[in-house]
Amino acid sequence: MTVDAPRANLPPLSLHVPEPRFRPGDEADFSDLVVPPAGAARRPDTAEPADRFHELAYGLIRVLDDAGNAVGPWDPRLDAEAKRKMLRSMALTRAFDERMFRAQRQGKTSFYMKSTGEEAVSVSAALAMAGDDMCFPSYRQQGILITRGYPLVEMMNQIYSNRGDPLQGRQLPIMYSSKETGFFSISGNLATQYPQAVGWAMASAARGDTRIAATWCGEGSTAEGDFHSALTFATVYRAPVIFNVVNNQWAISSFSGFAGAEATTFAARAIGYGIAGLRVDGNDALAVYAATEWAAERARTNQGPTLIEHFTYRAEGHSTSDDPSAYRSAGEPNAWPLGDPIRRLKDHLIGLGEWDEERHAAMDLELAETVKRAQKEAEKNGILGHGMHQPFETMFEGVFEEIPWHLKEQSDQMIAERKAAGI
Amino acid sequence: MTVDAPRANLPPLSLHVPEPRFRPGDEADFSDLVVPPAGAARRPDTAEPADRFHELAYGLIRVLDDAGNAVGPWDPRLDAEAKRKMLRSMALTRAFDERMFRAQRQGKTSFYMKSTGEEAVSVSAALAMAGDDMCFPSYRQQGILITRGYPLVEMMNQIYSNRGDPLQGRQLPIMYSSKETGFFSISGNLATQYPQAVGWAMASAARGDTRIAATWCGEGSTAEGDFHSALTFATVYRAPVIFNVVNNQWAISSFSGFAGAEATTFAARAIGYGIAGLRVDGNDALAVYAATEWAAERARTNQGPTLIEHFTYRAEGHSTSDDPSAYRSAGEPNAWPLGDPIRRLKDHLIGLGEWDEERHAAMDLELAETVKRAQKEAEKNGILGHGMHQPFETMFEGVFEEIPWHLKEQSDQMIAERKAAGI
Amino acid sequence: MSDTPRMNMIQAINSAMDVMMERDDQVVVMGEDVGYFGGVFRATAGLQAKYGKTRAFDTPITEIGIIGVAIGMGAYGLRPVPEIQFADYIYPALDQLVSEAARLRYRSNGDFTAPITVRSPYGGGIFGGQTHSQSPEGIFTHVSGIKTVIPSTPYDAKGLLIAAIEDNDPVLFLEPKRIYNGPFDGHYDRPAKNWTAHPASEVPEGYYRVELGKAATVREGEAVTILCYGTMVHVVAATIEELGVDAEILDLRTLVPLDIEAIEASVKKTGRCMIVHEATRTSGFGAELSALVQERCFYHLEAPIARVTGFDTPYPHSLEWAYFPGPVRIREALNKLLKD
Amino acid sequence: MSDTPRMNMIQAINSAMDVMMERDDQVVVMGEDVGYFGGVFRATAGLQAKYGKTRAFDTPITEIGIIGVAIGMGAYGLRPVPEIQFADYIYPALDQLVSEAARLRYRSNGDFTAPITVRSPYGGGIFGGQTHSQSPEGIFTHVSGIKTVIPSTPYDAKGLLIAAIEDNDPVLFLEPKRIYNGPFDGHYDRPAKNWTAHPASEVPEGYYRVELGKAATVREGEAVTILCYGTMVHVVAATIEELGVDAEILDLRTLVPLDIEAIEASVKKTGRCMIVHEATRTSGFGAELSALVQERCFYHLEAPIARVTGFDTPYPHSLEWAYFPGPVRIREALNKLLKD
Ligand SMILES: Cc1ncc(C[n+]2csc(CCOP(=O)(O)OP(=O)(O)O)c2C)c(N)n1
Ligand SMILES: Cc1ncc(C[n+]2csc(CCOP(=O)(O)OP(=O)(O)O)c2C)c(N)n1
Ligand SMILES: [Mg+2]
Ligand SMILES: [Mg+2]
Repeated sequence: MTVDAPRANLPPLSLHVPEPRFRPGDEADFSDLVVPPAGAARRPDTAEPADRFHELAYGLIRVLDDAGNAVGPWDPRLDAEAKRKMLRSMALTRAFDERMFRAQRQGKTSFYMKSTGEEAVSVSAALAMAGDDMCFPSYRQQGILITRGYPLVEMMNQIYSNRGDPLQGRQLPIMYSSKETGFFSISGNLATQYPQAVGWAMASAARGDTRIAATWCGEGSTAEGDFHSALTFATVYRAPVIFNVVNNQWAISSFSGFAGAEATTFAARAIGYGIAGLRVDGNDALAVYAATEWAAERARTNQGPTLIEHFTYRAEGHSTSDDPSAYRSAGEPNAWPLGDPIRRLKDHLIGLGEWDEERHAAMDLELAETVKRAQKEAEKNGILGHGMHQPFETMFEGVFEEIPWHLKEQSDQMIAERKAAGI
Repeated sequence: MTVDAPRANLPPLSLHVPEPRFRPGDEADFSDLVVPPAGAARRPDTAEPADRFHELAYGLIRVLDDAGNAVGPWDPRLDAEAKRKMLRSMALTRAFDERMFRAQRQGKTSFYMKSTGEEAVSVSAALAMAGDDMCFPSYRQQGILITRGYPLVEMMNQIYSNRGDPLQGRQLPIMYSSKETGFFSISGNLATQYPQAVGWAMASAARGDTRIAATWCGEGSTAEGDFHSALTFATVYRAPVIFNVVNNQWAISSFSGFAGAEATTFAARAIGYGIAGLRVDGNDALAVYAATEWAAERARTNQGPTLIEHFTYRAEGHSTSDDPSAYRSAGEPNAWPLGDPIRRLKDHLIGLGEWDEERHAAMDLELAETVKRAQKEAEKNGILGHGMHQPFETMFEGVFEEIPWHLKEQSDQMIAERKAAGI
Repeated sequence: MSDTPRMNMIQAINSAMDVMMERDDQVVVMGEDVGYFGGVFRATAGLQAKYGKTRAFDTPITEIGIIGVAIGMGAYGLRPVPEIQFADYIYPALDQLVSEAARLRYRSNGDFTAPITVRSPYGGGIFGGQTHSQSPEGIFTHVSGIKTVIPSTPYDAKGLLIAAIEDNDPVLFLEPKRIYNGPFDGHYDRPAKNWTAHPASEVPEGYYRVELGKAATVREGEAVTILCYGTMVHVVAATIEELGVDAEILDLRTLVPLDIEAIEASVKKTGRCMIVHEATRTSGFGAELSALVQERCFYHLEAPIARVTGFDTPYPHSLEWAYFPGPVRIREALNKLLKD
Repeated sequence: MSDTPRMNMIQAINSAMDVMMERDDQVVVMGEDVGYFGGVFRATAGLQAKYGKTRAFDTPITEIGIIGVAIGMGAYGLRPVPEIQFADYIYPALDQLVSEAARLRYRSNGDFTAPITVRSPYGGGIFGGQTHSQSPEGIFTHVSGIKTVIPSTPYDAKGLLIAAIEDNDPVLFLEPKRIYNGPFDGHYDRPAKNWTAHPASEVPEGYYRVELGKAATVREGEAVTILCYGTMVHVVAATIEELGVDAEILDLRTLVPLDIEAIEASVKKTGRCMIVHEATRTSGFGAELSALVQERCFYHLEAPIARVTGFDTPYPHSLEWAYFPGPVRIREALNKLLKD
């Protein structure tokens, strides 16, 4: 048997390496993107078996049409007050992002990540869930905390790692944690929160509780093994959990083709496990709300997990460490045809006669002020600078519930050394 | 916000924990199992896009009907000689398993794993691939080595960890390796071979080679993160690889429900990635051949990967360390309606007039003799017993290409210590 | 003879889980084959029948998932006791253990914790080959935020496992599988003993704790201190008895946090120290022990600290008994150490 | 001034891959963001443009897959150089590295090998918080079958990386990201230096090797031997200069296999030994170094071997400069060591 020589009579194999459509210098043109019309997707009963609506994993659930009307069976029929709240939370999230991004650029902290263009994914989801449902977010769902009323000052304290930081300066900025708000401690390692959310949901179910769990990750992160482990556990035990895949089409510099988007949708992953899969216009705040509400009801009635792909677009850089102009067309964010979630909901409310440009401008101003005030407040507790806002011995606390001898010794040694050095 | 008290007005959640249909003491009754008729499945062109034949992931590709006739578009139309070779390889695999199982029971080695009832999955696949295609098997595909003519004596030498062991006694029995035979070194860690197979296939494609790769794992192992990583890489780069999932319905004591079989098929996993997925009657040697041949052609023409679920049944214990009567109905193996792959191919050949009971009995006898002779031969090189058939210093070889100082020192020390101790 | 029942190590471990599941309905056990069947080593036998399928259940074969799910359950308020079928299969779950379980309390400043106890059979001596024989404890002792516990007797196994389950931090509980059924003196060619004759096989039925972080003095002596744990405790003790050396043998029981006081006191008394473990030598836990001892007992040491460990090779199958740090290697090293 | 170009460490690493891809078309580079963009630290910049998409490519975000696929490519006959974006993200791939890459040659008796070089930026000092600052080298030094290499200068980085890529065994190549752009003296509050003034930033354009397994003597001295690697080499050297201590500084460069001869000779000469690394202390590589030194130089040691290391906590964000084993901690430990 010859293993080494290729057979000359067969055509050679070739390796396909994905390439995004536009690179720096290219003009971004999405005119051939097929966007299903709003209102067209069927809304199955939440008790319907998952194999009856595979088409929902391939289409796009949309409620807001191009004219700004809410149409079709997925319209969650929220009252105007609820929609204004949604709008406001999204606008606040954006104002917060703007300000904190600038704070990082001013050297006040080490790192920041915006969620610009993706605010609906967290805000509407948070509104569609119960306040005590548990969230296992990635780093781009600050909108959940904001929607649930977690204090901006606390978020900023965390971002500045300052004296007021509830996490005592231990975590990278934006890696919030708030059990009280139902917001799980964010990890730097991608997708690890997925199986954790399933575990929480399984525990809730095992205890006969009524609370469900939800988790978020980016489309790029779906490639991690944790994602698969989570979906496998969830299908096996029919865990009451909502899996959100935020497909913002970019993972740092890699387009979604490197996570498998050339071959199918991310919602289709659900089909592989026999899990309900929905693909939603992630820039349509009402569609996100409706899908989440549907999935939550499904979970709460013991029908098991749902995976929701939120089709959106990362309008800005990955983080303050990133410059997207190095790898994608500068025109992409503006050319992206599914618009901006805030603008779309705003237009809708204006169309309903429940909002107007003046009120919107006033709100933006007010929110900017709110954020500014919070920032002032937070900065009283210090900014990162060279850090070290916490008493040194806190570094050794919380590794374990009780400090073991070796950490005590290290702590004492550090203090003694600094004292000996006269600092 | 109260996070701790369940809301009294909602129905409690409950946790679903799968349970197999039959446990020890139960009568196994599969009469309600819906088995699609042989010949009914469509055979798409190998260039057809993967989203055009999702139904093939949910049905069951079968060629041999209940009367033993080969029917339908998937009939690979092999000549009788090829089928007899297939039959013979399966029978030899079974004879080998029988003998080695007994050898373990006789204390001649530490461990053995049979593939009884699943011989078609490896034998037919090996026959449908080219001899120089690369296999990344799990521990239950000894049929590949046997089909490709790897010497039985070498296999046994490995099983005995004896002086003739090509792996120098380093591996657990049955963890073969033969690059020359296109058989990758078996790992004890489940599913790790999946991404490795994709890497090999990607390399082959990148180099313009014509050889493809195939890999195997059990249905239980599909839950590992490696499985998902492999499928993700394979879909992204359209790697020329065949993923075989041997669904023998048991993973040690856990039935396939713990890998997700209650909700969908394992072939459906492929759909989630936009990969071609086929579900095949794994006890129908001709169907396995046909599916593999189809997938190989697809891979070789740069159409990308295929996942084949082989629906079969683990007729015996997981390994020599296992007693299945502790967790499943004793009657299951016999009640399993899809029969035995050897008997089914034999009946088919007899039906064709190309085989008869006498020849079969004679073949079995001959193969038993062959195996026995091989065993005698292998035992000349020693049996495991208390091991230690290799010169001690070989233990330190092959950790690295060259022995570094610390291993040299450890080796010398061991020799010196044993000498000092007079042993 | 006392009324206390005799248990082997598997029975003691099983009893610990039984006791804790009885006392605290937040305790759940889970893992590959642990539910109906009761585990490939039968450590969880009977628990599903007694406590139901939502408290003792089989899992999919994904170690990432087993640990990740356990962490989520812990965050909910349960006290999960996941089993990894063999310690060799912890590696796929390493990220969840290291980056998540071990870091959760710290990174969330106590907002969330991971009170999980990961049980796993480890170590060699059963002809398990490369992937059923490894001793990965050294890796975990390097990870801040996780405790590592290794029992050597049925009594300790039960008491330590109860303490581990009650602990509010993640604990890796490594079970030396070679001594599940009986203490092993290292003489693979002699008949196997079972636990019955060993005093530590007297295991109370009910609840008791053996505190984490405390070593046990297996034998007092003056000539040399031997630090060991798990299977090696018995191999060392038998070898010392055969040789008639007046060694002090410490069974560390918990590697993190370590009982440094006991170690220091003993080495300062004997002036000599030997460390024995099955794991590969380089950067094994023996290295840390050696470093600690020389840092703290430098002026008391009369000879170099000796390490007797697994060699820096993968765990071989047929040469298992040459690889295993058994009586021959311990004796030779001891001779050298006492001569120095 | 010589014609040799000046490079920072990133450029030197880039050049090593460029040289190897040019010489050997079996060399491929891969990883998250390494293709078109050229890596988040730009280590692979320009390689895709020069060698094409099948030799330098982006991958899905799955470290299991990156290493698993690289192993398969290696088995085919390629020589893959996968990047893990931060060493903190090696853990998900640990099983493929430990159970597969490191074991393949041994378990198949040389039938298959894994000639892969896993590059990964590691270490702290960049305000990266818990998951962009870790130093996991100790874990890998415990794993038989894998080599661990850590350069400290542009010249070494290129020569060692070339040697690693040419090596037929798996190599973990950890790049101290704090010194990508300049040597760091540990004084975080002073202006950052770039590499230009450092002699080891003279890096030949073409092919050359720095052999694996050889330490470099950064400074000869008589008073004490300091063992270090990576960023710490510069912190130690600067501190020693400030203090005017006559220390001998060894830059280990390769941890496995270790240059034991150089270490032994130096410690026997100076009679004192200090070990400095960023990684957490317990079971860090310093423990192994300490154990080896006391085993081999026991009768030459005049004082206990000292370890200056990261504390046994997760890597904190705001207290980074208290955590980092910088000049203050080195000085204090040295004072003590020289007094002893
Ligand atoms: C395990 C792990 N691998 C790699 C990284 C580095 N990393 C951080 S974010 C990121 C991209 C994630 O992209 P995506 O999942 O699409 O989320 P998005 O940033 O678009 O919201 C990568 C590769 C990480 N944090 N963790
Ligand atoms: C990573 C890892 N986890 C667990 C095991 C233990 N184990 C060995 S075989 C097995 C069951 C595998 O079942 P399946 O994949 O269905 O294959 P089958 O034995 O049925 O062929 C388990 C859990 C292992 N070998 N590796
Ligand atoms: Mg993304
Ligand atoms: Mg199976």
